[in-house]
Amino acid sequence: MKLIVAYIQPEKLNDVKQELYRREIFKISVSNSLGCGQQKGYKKVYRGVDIEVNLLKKVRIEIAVNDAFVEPTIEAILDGAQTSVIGDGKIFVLPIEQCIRIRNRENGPQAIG
Amino acid sequence: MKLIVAYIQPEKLNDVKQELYRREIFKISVSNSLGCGQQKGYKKVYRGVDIEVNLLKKVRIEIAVNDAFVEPTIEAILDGAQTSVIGDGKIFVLPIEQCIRIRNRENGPQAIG
Amino acid sequence: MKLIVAYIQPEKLNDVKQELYRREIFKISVSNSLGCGQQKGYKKVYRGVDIEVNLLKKVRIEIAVNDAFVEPTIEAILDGAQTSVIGDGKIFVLPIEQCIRIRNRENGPQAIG
Amino acid sequence: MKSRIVVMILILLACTLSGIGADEISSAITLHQDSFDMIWLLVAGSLVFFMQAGFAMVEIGLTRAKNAGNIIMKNLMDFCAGSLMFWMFGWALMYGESVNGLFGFSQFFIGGNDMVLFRNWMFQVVFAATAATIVSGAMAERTKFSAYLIYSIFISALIYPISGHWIWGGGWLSRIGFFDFAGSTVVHSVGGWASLVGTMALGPRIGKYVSQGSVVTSKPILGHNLPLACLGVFILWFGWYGFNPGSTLSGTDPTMALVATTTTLSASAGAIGAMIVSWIKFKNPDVSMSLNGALAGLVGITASTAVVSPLSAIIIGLISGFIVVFSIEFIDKILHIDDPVGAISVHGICGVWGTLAVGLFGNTTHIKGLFFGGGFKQLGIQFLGVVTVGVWVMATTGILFAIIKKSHGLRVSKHEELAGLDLAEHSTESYSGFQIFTNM
Amino acid sequence: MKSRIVVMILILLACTLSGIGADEISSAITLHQDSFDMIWLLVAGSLVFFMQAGFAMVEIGLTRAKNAGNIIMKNLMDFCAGSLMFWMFGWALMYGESVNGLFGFSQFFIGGNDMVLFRNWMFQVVFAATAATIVSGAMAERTKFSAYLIYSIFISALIYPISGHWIWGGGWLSRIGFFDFAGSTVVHSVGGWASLVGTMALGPRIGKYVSQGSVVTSKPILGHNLPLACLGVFILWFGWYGFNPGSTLSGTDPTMALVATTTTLSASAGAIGAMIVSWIKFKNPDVSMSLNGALAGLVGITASTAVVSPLSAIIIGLISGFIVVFSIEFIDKILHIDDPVGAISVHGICGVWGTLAVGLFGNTTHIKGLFFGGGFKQLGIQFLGVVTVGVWVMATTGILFAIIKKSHGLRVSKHEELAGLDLAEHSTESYSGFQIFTNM
Amino acid sequence: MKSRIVVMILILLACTLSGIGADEISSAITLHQDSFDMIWLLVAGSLVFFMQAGFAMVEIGLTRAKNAGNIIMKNLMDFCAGSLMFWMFGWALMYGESVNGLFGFSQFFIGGNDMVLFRNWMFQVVFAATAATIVSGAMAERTKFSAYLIYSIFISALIYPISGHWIWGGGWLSRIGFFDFAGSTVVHSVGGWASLVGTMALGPRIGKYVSQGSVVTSKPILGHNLPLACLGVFILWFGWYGFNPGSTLSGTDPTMALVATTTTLSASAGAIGAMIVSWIKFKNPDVSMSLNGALAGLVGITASTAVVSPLSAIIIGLISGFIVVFSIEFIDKILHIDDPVGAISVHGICGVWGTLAVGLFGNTTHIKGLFFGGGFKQLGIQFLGVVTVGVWVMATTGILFAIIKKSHGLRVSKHEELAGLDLAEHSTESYSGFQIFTNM
Ligand SMILES: Nc1ncnc2c1ncn2[C@@H]1O[C@H](COP(=O)(O)OP(=O)(O)O)[C@@H](O)[C@H]1O
Ligand SMILES: Nc1ncnc2c1ncn2[C@@H]1O[C@H](COP(=O)(O)OP(=O)(O)O)[C@@H](O)[C@H]1O
Ligand SMILES: Nc1ncnc2c1ncn2[C@@H]1O[C@H](COP(=O)(O)OP(=O)(O)O)[C@@H](O)[C@H]1O
Repeated sequence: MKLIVAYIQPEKLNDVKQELYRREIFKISVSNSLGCGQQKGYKKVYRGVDIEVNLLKKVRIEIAVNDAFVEPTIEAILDGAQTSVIGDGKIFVLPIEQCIRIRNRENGPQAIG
Repeated sequence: MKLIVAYIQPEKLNDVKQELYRREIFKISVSNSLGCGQQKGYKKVYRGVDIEVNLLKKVRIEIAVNDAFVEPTIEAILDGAQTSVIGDGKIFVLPIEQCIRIRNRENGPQAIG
Repeated sequence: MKLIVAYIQPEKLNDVKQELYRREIFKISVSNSLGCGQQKGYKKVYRGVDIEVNLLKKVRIEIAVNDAFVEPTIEAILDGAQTSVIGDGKIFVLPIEQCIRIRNRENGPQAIG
Repeated sequence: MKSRIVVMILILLACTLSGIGADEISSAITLHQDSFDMIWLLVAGSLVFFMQAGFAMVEIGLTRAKNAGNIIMKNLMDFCAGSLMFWMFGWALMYGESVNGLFGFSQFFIGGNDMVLFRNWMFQVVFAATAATIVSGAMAERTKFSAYLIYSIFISALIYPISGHWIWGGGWLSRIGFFDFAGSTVVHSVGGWASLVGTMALGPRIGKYVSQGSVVTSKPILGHNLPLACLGVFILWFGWYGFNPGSTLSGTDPTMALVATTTTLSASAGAIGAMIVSWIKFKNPDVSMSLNGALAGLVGITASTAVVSPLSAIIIGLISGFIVVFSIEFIDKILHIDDPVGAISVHGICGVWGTLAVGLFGNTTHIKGLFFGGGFKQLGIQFLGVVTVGVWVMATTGILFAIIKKSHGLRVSKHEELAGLDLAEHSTESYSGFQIFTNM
Repeated sequence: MKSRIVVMILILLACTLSGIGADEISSAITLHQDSFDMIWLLVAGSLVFFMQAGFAMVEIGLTRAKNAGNIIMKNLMDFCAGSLMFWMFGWALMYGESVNGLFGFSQFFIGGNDMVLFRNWMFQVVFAATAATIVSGAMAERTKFSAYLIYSIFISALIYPISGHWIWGGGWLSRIGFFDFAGSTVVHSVGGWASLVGTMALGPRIGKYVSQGSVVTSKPILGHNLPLACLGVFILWFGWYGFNPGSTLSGTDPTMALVATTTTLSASAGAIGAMIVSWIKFKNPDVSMSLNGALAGLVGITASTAVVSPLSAIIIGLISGFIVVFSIEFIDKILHIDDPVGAISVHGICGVWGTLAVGLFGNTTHIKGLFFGGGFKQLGIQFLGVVTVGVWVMATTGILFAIIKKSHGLRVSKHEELAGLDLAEHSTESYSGFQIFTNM
Repeated sequence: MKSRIVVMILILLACTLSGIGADEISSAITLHQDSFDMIWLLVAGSLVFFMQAGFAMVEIGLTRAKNAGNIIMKNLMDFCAGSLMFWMFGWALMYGESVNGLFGFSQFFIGGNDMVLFRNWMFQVVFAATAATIVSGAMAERTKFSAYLIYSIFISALIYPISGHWIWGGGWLSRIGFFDFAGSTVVHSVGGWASLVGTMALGPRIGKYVSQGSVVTSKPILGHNLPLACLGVFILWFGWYGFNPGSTLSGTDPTMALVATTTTLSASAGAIGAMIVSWIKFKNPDVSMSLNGALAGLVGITASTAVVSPLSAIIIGLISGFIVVFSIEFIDKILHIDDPVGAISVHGICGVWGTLAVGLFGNTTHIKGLFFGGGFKQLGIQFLGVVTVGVWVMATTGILFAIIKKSHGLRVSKHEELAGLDLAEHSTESYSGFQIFTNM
C-alpha cells in the first residue's frame, strides 16, 4: 500500500477529482497548504511597503491506494493537474505499512478502498 | 518508529484524545482536512442551485510512536472514533526513519515521546 | 528520497526558511496544525468558565529532499527553530519511494528540487 | 362701532403685514408641535429598529460559526413575523381601549388615515420586536427554526402586548403608579423571562455540561467572532439613543437631554463595572463580559432614565455591571442553565434591577425613591410590577413552550445540532471557504 | 383717531409683553418651517448615505473572499466619483431648468449661498449614489476596476439624472401623472436595468455555467460571509427609513408616518414571502433568499409607500418576496445570466413591480389604482414610465458598456479572475492570515 | 375708554378663536426654538457616538486577528472611562467659567435640572471620546491595556478639555479669532499628536523594522479584515454627518446644509486623491489607502466646513487625500514610526492641514482666507493655534507616557506581543475555531 501525497494548484482540484473518478479512485483527503517551489512567488505593495509573498496557496491531496492503483492514481493527478507551467506541483509516493478502517476494524489492503 | 495518520469525524476528536491519554500517549498533532470516502457527501441547495458537497469535514491526526506503541495507539483511535457508521475514517501507518527533538537535538526513539 | 516533516513554533517559520535558503533548499510546503506535546498547554477563562487549551498552534512543514540533503535540511530546521524551550517541536524523516514533477512528468531524484 | 372696525382692520393689517394671520399662526404652531413629535418618534423608532442588527451581531459573535445563518434567520424573522402580528393584534391588545385595565381591545389591523396612529404604531412595533428578539440569543444553537417562528408569533401578538398594556397602555399597573420609562420591565424583563423559560424548556447545548458522578462541570463554548459582537454592542448602544430619549414620546420635552445623559453614563459605568469584576474574579479584563456590562448598564437605566440624576445613573450602571457577571456565572455554574449570550442576565436580571432602581433612586416630584425620601411606596409598586409581569410571562411562555415541545418539537436532533443548524436547517454555510476547526 | 392709536399701542403692548413682535412671530414661524425641512432632509439624507455601507456588506457577504477588497473599492468609489459628478453635472441635468421636459440645464457646479439648494443637492446625491452602486453587486468578481469607474462616472453624471428629470425634475413623465414616490423606478429600476446590461456584457464568472453537450448547468458559487450580508440588509433597511419617509421632502408632512409604516410592513412581508417560497421550492428556509426578500419588499413599496394602505403594503411586499425568488432562479437557470447578489431581481424586477403597484393599489384623492376604482389609467401611465425608463437605461448603458468593452476592456483576464481581484487588481488580501480553502 | 375695552376684547377674541394666546404663541415659539436645538444636538450627538463603532472596526480591520479583542476593549473603555471623566472634570475644565482664557473651572460633576446643560454635555462628551479613541489605533498591538486605561483617563479629564477650552470654551485662542468649526484641531489634531507621542514612546511592533547593517527596512504587517475596515470607514463617514453639521450647535442654522455638502465633497475627493496617488506610486489602487483617504478628506474639511465653497471643499479634500499617502509613507519609511492604522497621518497631519485651510480657503464675512483676499492674518492665527495646541498635547502626553513607562510599564512583554494581546491580556480568542495562519 502507498500513500500518494500531491501538491497541486487550487483551481485544478476539480479536474484531478474528475480524472480520479474516471479511474474509479474515490477516496481522497484534501487540505490547503502554502508552498514554495520553483514558482518564486510575487511582490505586492501594502500601504506603500513591499511584501514578498513567497508562500503560494496550494492544495495538498492524500490518497492511500493499493500497489496496483499507484500508477492510475499518478496518471489521474498528472492528467488533471498538468498545465506545463511552473507551479503545477509535485507528487510523492510513500510506503504504508498498515491500513485500518475505523468503522469495522478491517485491516490491510481491503481497508484502503 | 511509525507515523500513524488517521482521519476521523471531527466530533470524535475529544474521545480519541481521552483514549490516548488513558494509554499514556500524549503527543499528537491535529489539523483539519476535507475528505471523500465511502460516505458519499450530501446535496444542498444554495439560492435555488444544487450543490454537491462531496468533500466532508474531517480531522486529520498524526501521532509518531515507537514500534511498541503502534498497537495501543491504533486501539485508542479505534475505541475513541468508532461508531460503526460510514464516515468513521481510516488509520494509516507509515514508517519513520528518523525522529529528532528540536529542543535538544535528541535523536532516535527516545525523542519521539 | 526522504520526506522531512517538522512541527515548529509559528514565530520560527521565518528563521527556518532563512536557514534553508542559506543551504540552498528552496522547496517547502507549510500548513498549520494544532499540537500537543511536552508543552502542556494553558488554562484560560471564558465568561467565567475554565478552558483547558491543550492544543497549541504549530506550523507543520514538509520538505522532500534527496538523501544527500537530509542532513543539511535537518540542520537548517534545528538552527532556525531551536530555542531550547519546551514546545520547540519535532522532526520526522519518512522514506519516499517516488517523486514526480507534475509540470513535465519528470520522475525520480531530479524531480524533487 | 367705528372703532371696532378700525381695530379689526388694524389687526388684520398687522397680521397681513407680517405675512401671516392669527389663524395661520395658530395652525402653524400646532403643525410644528405635531411635527416635532412626528420627526422625533420616527427618527427614534428608526434607531430602535437598527437595534435588530445589533442583536443579530451580538448573538452571532457569541455563538459558533456553524449556527450563524440560523441566528440571522431568527433575528430577521422575529422582526418580520412580529411586525405583522403587532399590526394585526399586538397594537390592539396593548393600546386599544382598555378592558378593565387588563388588556386593550380595539384598533386591530391598523388602517385608515390617522397619521398619529401610524406614528405611534411605528414607534411601538420596534419595541415589541426588541422584546421578541432577546430570546433568540438565549435559545441559540439548538432550537428548531419553525418552533422559534411559532414562539415569535405568540410573543408579539399576545404575551408582550398584554403586560405592555398594564404599564404603557393605561392598564392596571400604570394606574397604581408603576413607572417604567422606556421599558426595563415592559421590554427587557419580558424578553429575559421568556429566555429563562425557553432555555429551561430546551436544555443545554450538547457538551455544555459534563457530569462526572454527581459533579457537573460547565464547559465553555466559545463565541466565534468578537469583532461582530463588539459591533453589535455599539449598534445597540447607538439604538438606545432612540429607545430611551425617544420614550419622552414628545419632540419638545427637554427631558430627553437628561435621558441621553443618564443613558450614556449608566452604560459606561456598566461596562466598567463588569470589567472590574471580571478582572478580579478571572484575573483578566474579559472582553465579552465587558460588552455584556455595557448592555447591562443600558438595560438597568432604561426604567429610571428620566427620573434620576447623573450620579444615580452611574451607580445604577455600575451595579448593573456587577450584577451581570455574577448572574451569568450563577445561571451557568449553579443553575446549569445554558444561555449562550447571557440574555437572561442582561435583559432579565438587569431589567428587574432597573425597574426596582426607580423605587430607589427616583427623584422627581412624582417619582420619589427610597434614597430620596420617598419611602418604600414606589419601591413596593415597582416590586409588584416586576413580580406580576414575571409571573405572566413565565406562565404564558411556559405553556407555549410546553405545547410546542409536545406537538411540534422544540429542539433539533442531536445529529443536526452537531452538524450545525446552518447545514441542518438551512442547508447553507455562513463562512464558505473559511477553514474552521471545530470538534465542538 | 384716538382709538386707532390706542389700538396700535395695545397691539404693540400685547406683543411686547409676550416678548415677541408680530414680525418676529412670522419670521420665527418661517424659520421653523424651513428648519423642519432642513433637519428632516439632512437626517434622512445621512441615513440614505449609510445605505452605501449596507450595499457594500451585502455584496461582500454574497461573493467570495478573494474579491472582497475589490467590492469595497467599487462601493467606495462609485459614491466618491458619483458625488463629484453629481455636483458637476448630475444635479444640473436632473433639477436644472427643464428643456422641454427632457432634461434640466442649469446649476452646474453648484455653489453660491442658497442653503436650500445645498440641502436638496445633499438629499439627492445619496439617491444618485444608490442607483449607481446597485450595479457593483451584479457585476462583482470579474469586472475591471477601471472599467467600473468609467461606468460610475457616466451613470451619475448622465444616465440617472436624465431619467430622474423626467420623473422628479418636472420632466415629461411627471407631467402626464407618472408617480414614483421614493424611487422604485427612478433609483432601483435604473440600477437594475444597468445591472442587466452590465452582466450580459460581461458574461458569467468562470465556473458558473458548465455545459455538457447542449445542457448548461448552473453551478453555485457560495457567498463567503452571511453575517456581513445580514448586517448589510439591516443597514439598508435602516437607511430606507431615510429613503422613503425622507421623500416627503417636507419635515412637516405627516404622511411620513404612513410611509414608515408601509415600508416596515412591506419589508417584513417580503422577507416572509421569500422565505416561504424558498422553503417550498428548496425544502429549506433559505437565508440569503430571505435577506433578498426583505430588500425586495423594500424596493417594491418604494414607489407607492405614501399612497397605499398598510394592508396593501403587506400584499405588495409579499408579492415582491415571491417574485424575487422566482426571478433569481429564472435569470440564473433559464437566462444563464450571472448576477452574484441578485441585484437585477431585487432592484430591477421588484422596482418594476413596485412602480406598477402604484397603479394597482394607489388609494388617495390623486392616485387611484385599479383595485380602488381608478381604472387602468394610472396603471397605463406607470407602465409607460417603466418602459421608457427601461429603454433609456438599457440603450445608454448598452452603448456605454459596448464602448468600454471595445476600447478599454470590461473584464479582467481569466488568470486574474481565478487569482481573485483583490490580488490581481489591488495587490491585497482582505482576510490576511485566515486559511481560506478555495478551489473556486 | 369704551374702544379700549372693545379692542382688548377683540384681541382676546381673535386669539381665542385661533385657540392660542399671544403669550402662548411666544412661549410656543421659544419652546420650538429650543426643541430644534435639542433634537438636532441629540441626533447629531448620537451619530457622533456611533463613530466609536467606526473607529473600532477600522482599527480591528487594519491590525492582526490576534489583537482584535484587545482593540475592542480599548475602544469600549476609552469611551466608558472617558465619559465618566468628562462628566467629573472634563466638562468643567472645557466649558466652565474661564480662568484667564486658559481653562474653565466650574460645573464639575454635572447635575441639577438644566436640560440645556445636559444637552451640551451630551454633544460634547462624544467629541471628547473621539479625540481619545484616535490614539488606540496608533498604539495598537503592543500597548498594555492597563496603561492605555490610564492614558484614557488623562486625555478625557485634562488634556483634551484644556486645549478645547482655548478654542471652543471661550479661551484665549478663540478670543484672537482662531476658527475651528467642528474640530480639525480641537479633536483630530489632539488625537493625532497624542498618537505621535504614544507611538514614539512605545516603539514599533516586533518585526516591523528589520535592520541589516545601517539599512532599516520597513516590513508590512497586514491588516486581517478589510471588510470590517470598510464598514468602519462608512460608519465614521455617516457619523461625520453628526460631527460637522451638528457643530452648528443650532437646529435652525441653515448653514448645516452647506456643511453637509462640503463634508460630502471633501470626503469623496479625499478618497479619490489617495486612490490616485496610490495608483501612481504603488501601481495599484490601494484599498486601505483609499479608505484612509476618505477619512483624511473628512478630517481635512472639519475646521472649515461651514466657511468654504463646495469647490474649495473638493480641493481641500483632494489635497488631504494626497497628503495622507505621502505622510503615511514618510512616517513609516523615513521616521520609522510604527502607526498600524495611519492615525497620525489621518488625524494629526490632515487635522493640521484642515486647520490651516481655514486661513486659505475661508470665504465669509468674518473668515477670509488668503485665497479670498483675507491676506495672511487668518492663516497666521490658524498657524498659531496649530502650534500651541501641538505643543500642549505633545508636552502633556509626553510627560504622561514617560511617567506611565517608568512606573507602570507601557508595553507588553515580547512573549505577550508574539502570542497576541487577546490571549495574553484578555485570555480570549477573537475568532475561535477559525484557522488563522500566522507566523507574525
Ligand atoms: N521538495 C519539495 N518539498 C515539499 N514541497 C514541495 C517540494 N517541491 C514542491 N513542493 C510543493 O509543490 C508546489 C509546487 O512546486 P513548484 O516547484 O512551484 O512547481 P513545479 O514543479 O512546476 O516547478 C510548491 O509550492 C510546494 O508546495
Ligand atoms: N484511501 C484513502 N486515501 C485518503 N484518504 C482516505 C482514504 N480512505 C478514507 N480516507 C479519509 O477518511 C475519511 C473517512 O472515510 P470513509 O470511507 O467515509 O469512512 P469508512 O471507512 O467508514 O467508509 C474520508 O473522508 C477521507 O478523508
Ligand atoms: N510524537 C508526536 N507525534 C505527533 N506530533 C508530535 C509528536 N511529538 C511532538 N509533536 C508535535 O510537535 C509539537 C511540539 O512538541 P513538544 O513536545 O511540545 O516540544 P518539545 O519536543 O520541545 O518537548 C507538538 O505540539 C506536536 O504538534
